Amino acid sequence: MTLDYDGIAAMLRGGAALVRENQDLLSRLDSVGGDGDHGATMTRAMGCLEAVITADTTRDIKSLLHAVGWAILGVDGGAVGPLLGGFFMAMAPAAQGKTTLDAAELATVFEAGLAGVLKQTKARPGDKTMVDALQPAVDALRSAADAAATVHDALERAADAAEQGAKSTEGLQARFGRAKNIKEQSIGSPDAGATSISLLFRGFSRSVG
Amino acid sequence: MTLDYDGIAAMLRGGAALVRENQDLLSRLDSVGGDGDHGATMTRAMGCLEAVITADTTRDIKSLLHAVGWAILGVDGGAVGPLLGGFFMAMAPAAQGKTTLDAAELATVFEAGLAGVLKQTKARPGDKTMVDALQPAVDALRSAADAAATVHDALERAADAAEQGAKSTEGLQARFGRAKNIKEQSIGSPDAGATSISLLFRGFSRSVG
Amino acid sequence: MAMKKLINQPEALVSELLEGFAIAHEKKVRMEGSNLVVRAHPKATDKVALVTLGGSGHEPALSGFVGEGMLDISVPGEIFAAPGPPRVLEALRKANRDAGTLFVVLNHAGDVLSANLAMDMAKTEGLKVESVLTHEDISGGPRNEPEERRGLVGCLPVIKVAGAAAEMGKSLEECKAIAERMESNMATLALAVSGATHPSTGGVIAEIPDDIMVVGMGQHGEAGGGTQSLKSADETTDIMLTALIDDLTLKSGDNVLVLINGVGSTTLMELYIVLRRVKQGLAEKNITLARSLVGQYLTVQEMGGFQLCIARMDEELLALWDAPCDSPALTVK
Amino acid sequence: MAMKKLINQPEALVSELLEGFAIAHEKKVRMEGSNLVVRAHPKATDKVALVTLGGSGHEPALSGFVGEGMLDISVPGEIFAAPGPPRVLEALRKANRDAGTLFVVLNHAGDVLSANLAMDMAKTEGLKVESVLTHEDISGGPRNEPEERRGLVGCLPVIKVAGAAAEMGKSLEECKAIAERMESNMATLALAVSGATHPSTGGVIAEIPDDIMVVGMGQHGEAGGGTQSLKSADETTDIMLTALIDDLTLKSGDNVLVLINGVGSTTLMELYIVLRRVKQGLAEKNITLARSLVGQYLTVQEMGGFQLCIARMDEELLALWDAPCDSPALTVK
Ligand SMILES: Nc1ncnc2c1ncn2[C@@H]1O[C@H](COP(=O)(O)OP(=O)(O)O)[C@@H](O)[C@H]1O
Ligand SMILES: Nc1ncnc2c1ncn2[C@@H]1O[C@H](COP(=O)(O)OP(=O)(O)O)[C@@H](O)[C@H]1O
Ligand SMILES: [Mg+2]
Ligand SMILES: [Mg+2]
Ligand SMILES: [Mg+2]
Ligand SMILES: [Mg+2]
Repeated sequence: MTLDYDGIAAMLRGGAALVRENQDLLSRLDSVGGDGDHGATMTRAMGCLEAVITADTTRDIKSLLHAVGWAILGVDGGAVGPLLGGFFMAMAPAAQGKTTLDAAELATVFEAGLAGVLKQTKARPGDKTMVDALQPAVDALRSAADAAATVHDALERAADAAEQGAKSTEGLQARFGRAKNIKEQSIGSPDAGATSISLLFRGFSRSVG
Repeated sequence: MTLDYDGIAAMLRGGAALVRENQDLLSRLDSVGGDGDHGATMTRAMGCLEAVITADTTRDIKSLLHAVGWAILGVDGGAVGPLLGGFFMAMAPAAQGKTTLDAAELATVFEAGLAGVLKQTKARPGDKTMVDALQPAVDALRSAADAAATVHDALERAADAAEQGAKSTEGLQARFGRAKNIKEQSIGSPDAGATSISLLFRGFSRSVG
Repeated sequence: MAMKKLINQPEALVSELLEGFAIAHEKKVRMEGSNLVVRAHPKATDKVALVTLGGSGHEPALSGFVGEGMLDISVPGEIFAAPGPPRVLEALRKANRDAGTLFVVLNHAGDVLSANLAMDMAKTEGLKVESVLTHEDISGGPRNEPEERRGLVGCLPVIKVAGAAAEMGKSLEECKAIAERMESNMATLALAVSGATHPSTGGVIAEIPDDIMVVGMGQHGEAGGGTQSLKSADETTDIMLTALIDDLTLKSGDNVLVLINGVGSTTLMELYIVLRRVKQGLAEKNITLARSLVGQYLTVQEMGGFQLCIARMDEELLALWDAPCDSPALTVK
Repeated sequence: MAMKKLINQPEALVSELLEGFAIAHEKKVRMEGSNLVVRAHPKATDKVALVTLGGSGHEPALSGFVGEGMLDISVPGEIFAAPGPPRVLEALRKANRDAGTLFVVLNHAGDVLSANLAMDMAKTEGLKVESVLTHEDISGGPRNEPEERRGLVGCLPVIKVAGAAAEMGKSLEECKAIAERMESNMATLALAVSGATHPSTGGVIAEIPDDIMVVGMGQHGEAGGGTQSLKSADETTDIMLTALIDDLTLKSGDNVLVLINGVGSTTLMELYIVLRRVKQGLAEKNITLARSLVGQYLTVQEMGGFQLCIARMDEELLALWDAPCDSPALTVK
């Protein structure tokens, strides 16, 4: 089983929907050490994503990912705009020439996205940022693909890993983003950005047959 | 019985002392419709008055009154500085050449002071200002002097009249000063400046034998 | 309301703040005599001098208006209290010159009493002084009862245009006429949304419930409605603007200056939003917003709210408003 | 904490405030493209351009620094949120010139991410851009870990001196070197005494108990002691000044610029009292307060407190600081 243009579009929409449903939770988490706007910013980012999909007439996966990334970059939203926008932008070149993606190809595309994020930030797993969810999710996707899982199963394992990664941030002290300013006080509640990523991947997996 | 330089000085000190004892009350009354500083301002004014008496070496009643008035004018204190300072300044010329004052002469001097105040402000009895205490006090002083009262008795009747005048302001609506801005809401508590005048005259009468 | 102010002994408040003020603006002002604020570079003595007086605690007003093209001397009083006549007289003596002195007085009981006493003394001494009284707060009473109207931030345009006229070498009579024309063509209304604490007594200045605002502060509100439920920026602006347009009987084709003066904790962000609406409201009536000024010029400690001042301008007043000036609170190149 | 702000729909906040901002300062700035704030009278294109980006809600910063002798373009974001790279790239393209563009970035995660992405894209397109990062908040970490230090009001002196250098026709390399020299010679510490509300969400920004103050806002306070009991102006100033002098290793004979930036409801009165004490504290160590600036330049809504920024100055930096400029927030004649 592979994902074509419509499959990718559905996957993205599914992720966006679940993130939006959790806007209040995300803002609440961000208000512990941040400025409480993460839910609003993610909602705006996901709105852009949906609008781009609706407007896109290219039927080309690479173009779609690029357009989604550029639109999210354009969301005035602090840290998350460039990180998440950069994530999708970086995925695009890896989808060059592809009309469908199997699990391995999907992993390759996501790995390119992750690499784009890691080029932008020095945050690594353990620093209590979205990377704590994103890195394990992409790793799990690759492992599942290597183990010949279906696209659906691979995305489900990625979502599980993202969820676990997000949960693990609860015990961590923030070393990046605004929350790092409150030091130890950031311990005890999960990172907002990591939670977003976890919700995004769960939404991806649920909407892929 | 007459008041000489020392008698006038004692009278002024007596008034100042009683006003100072009531600083908090005066501020409280001023905070109803004013800015709550009347107690502080009167305390500063009375401090100046005492300092001038201590420093004065003229042994001349006119000079003393002029110096007291000028010093009180110098108190940065909103309405009360010019009014009360002007009161004492205006008294001075009326004491020209006098080494002692009997009740009638005292009434003349106070009348000159009142005239100075009334030249400065358009407020008249009934407008809920210090004039509500000052005008009846001076009138009572004159009546008592006309009726051949002693200086002490004349000042006591003046103090009684000032007290009644101050009390009467409770039912009035302020038409001058900051309190006029709250209109009907000024009704129900006596005017701060009128209360000061009442205390001042009570202190005068108590310290005159 | 807890007082969380960075102060030391309340008694030293004014002298300490003036000390810092003089340090901060040493190129423009300095202290002389009994804490009089004077220009660091005095104006030529053949030009009319401008003097004012007023309580402290309203920074940058009024001493922040001392400088080139504005005031020559300001006499700062204690917190919210007019300075006494001796210091005012000292200022008038210091300003004294053949060209004469224009004395700008805001209509508040203490200021007026002190100013009048000092003026009388100055005139007795033969000094050439004329005064202009500002009273543009429309919530105090109707236009034909000017004594009931307080002087609010409108002192700034009066000082600005009269100061520019003086700098140009106009006579005392001309400067006075300009100041009075400015004064009689302006109207101000104050909004308060939250109170403040008195920095020396710690007492509360205006306690305003959470869902309440007051248009025409300290008033029952013939103009603007007084105490009422909190409204949006646009609704609030509309209420205030309507009252001011009425008071000034502004007509289609008029050119106005709009001054939005934040009194404390209300942000510049909000003041800009209000200005935007003022412009819209004026445009609806075909009135031109010819000039505007937005910021904190005359504050009431950390009180929340602003004063909206509208002034009908003519060509000369506009030119004087645009003239260069250089004071701590306002610099025009 | 009840929100008593004069706003309309939270969604429209930024566009409405920019609309008012542009009206208020129409002689100095105007809006172009995707809400970019540009100079009304553009600088000659053979001179280096200065560009910055940053969240809104800090008025007058950062767009208030656009004008003659200061910034050419500011890219305002949403409330407290950096603008995304597309609008930043648009600004860099608009500024583009042979002389090059100096891009001033404050060290905050969102700003840096957005700036870097836009810079990369601009360079890919062949634009001549150099950037300087401001990070002078000493409460973030030690001097040798600059990435941990946030950019606070120190952006203003950096923009001022680099802007003056650009106006004089200095090259991009020279402007950058000047900006970096200014940057590495300054240190800032923030004090918060009371919190604020987020204008779009209504959420609380920093809840500070009545008897508490926080030195090094949002920090545990290696420098300055962090959360502690409320102190007098002089005690508080001493704590902050000591930490800044230590960080900068200021020595007897040094000349410094002192910038006291009110962040919201703290009055100018208080800021002057603090400046007075700073001057005393410097004098005790034989350090000269060569220049000072006191006022609200980078605010955090109605938060109470201030940022104290000290900068070691040399002759050239002082001359650039004194050079004329004309922006909404700062005019030097
Ligand atoms: N430098 C960074 N590197 C990686 N992730 C970051 C960084 N800064 C912030 N984040 C992520 O962004 C989230 C906050 O996003 P958001 O609230 O939208 O932005 P902001 O902090 O600018 O308001 C954090 O929870 C964290 O996961
Ligand atoms: N115009 C006036 N005429 C007469 N008395 C006045 C006038 N204005 C104020 N007062 C008196 O002054 C008192 C207030 O004095 P004070 O609080 O010291 O001055 P301020 O109102 O300037 O703070 C009032 O209670 C009133 O008696
Ligand atoms: Mg956030
Ligand atoms: Mg009073
Ligand atoms: Mg007073
Ligand atoms: Mg944010």
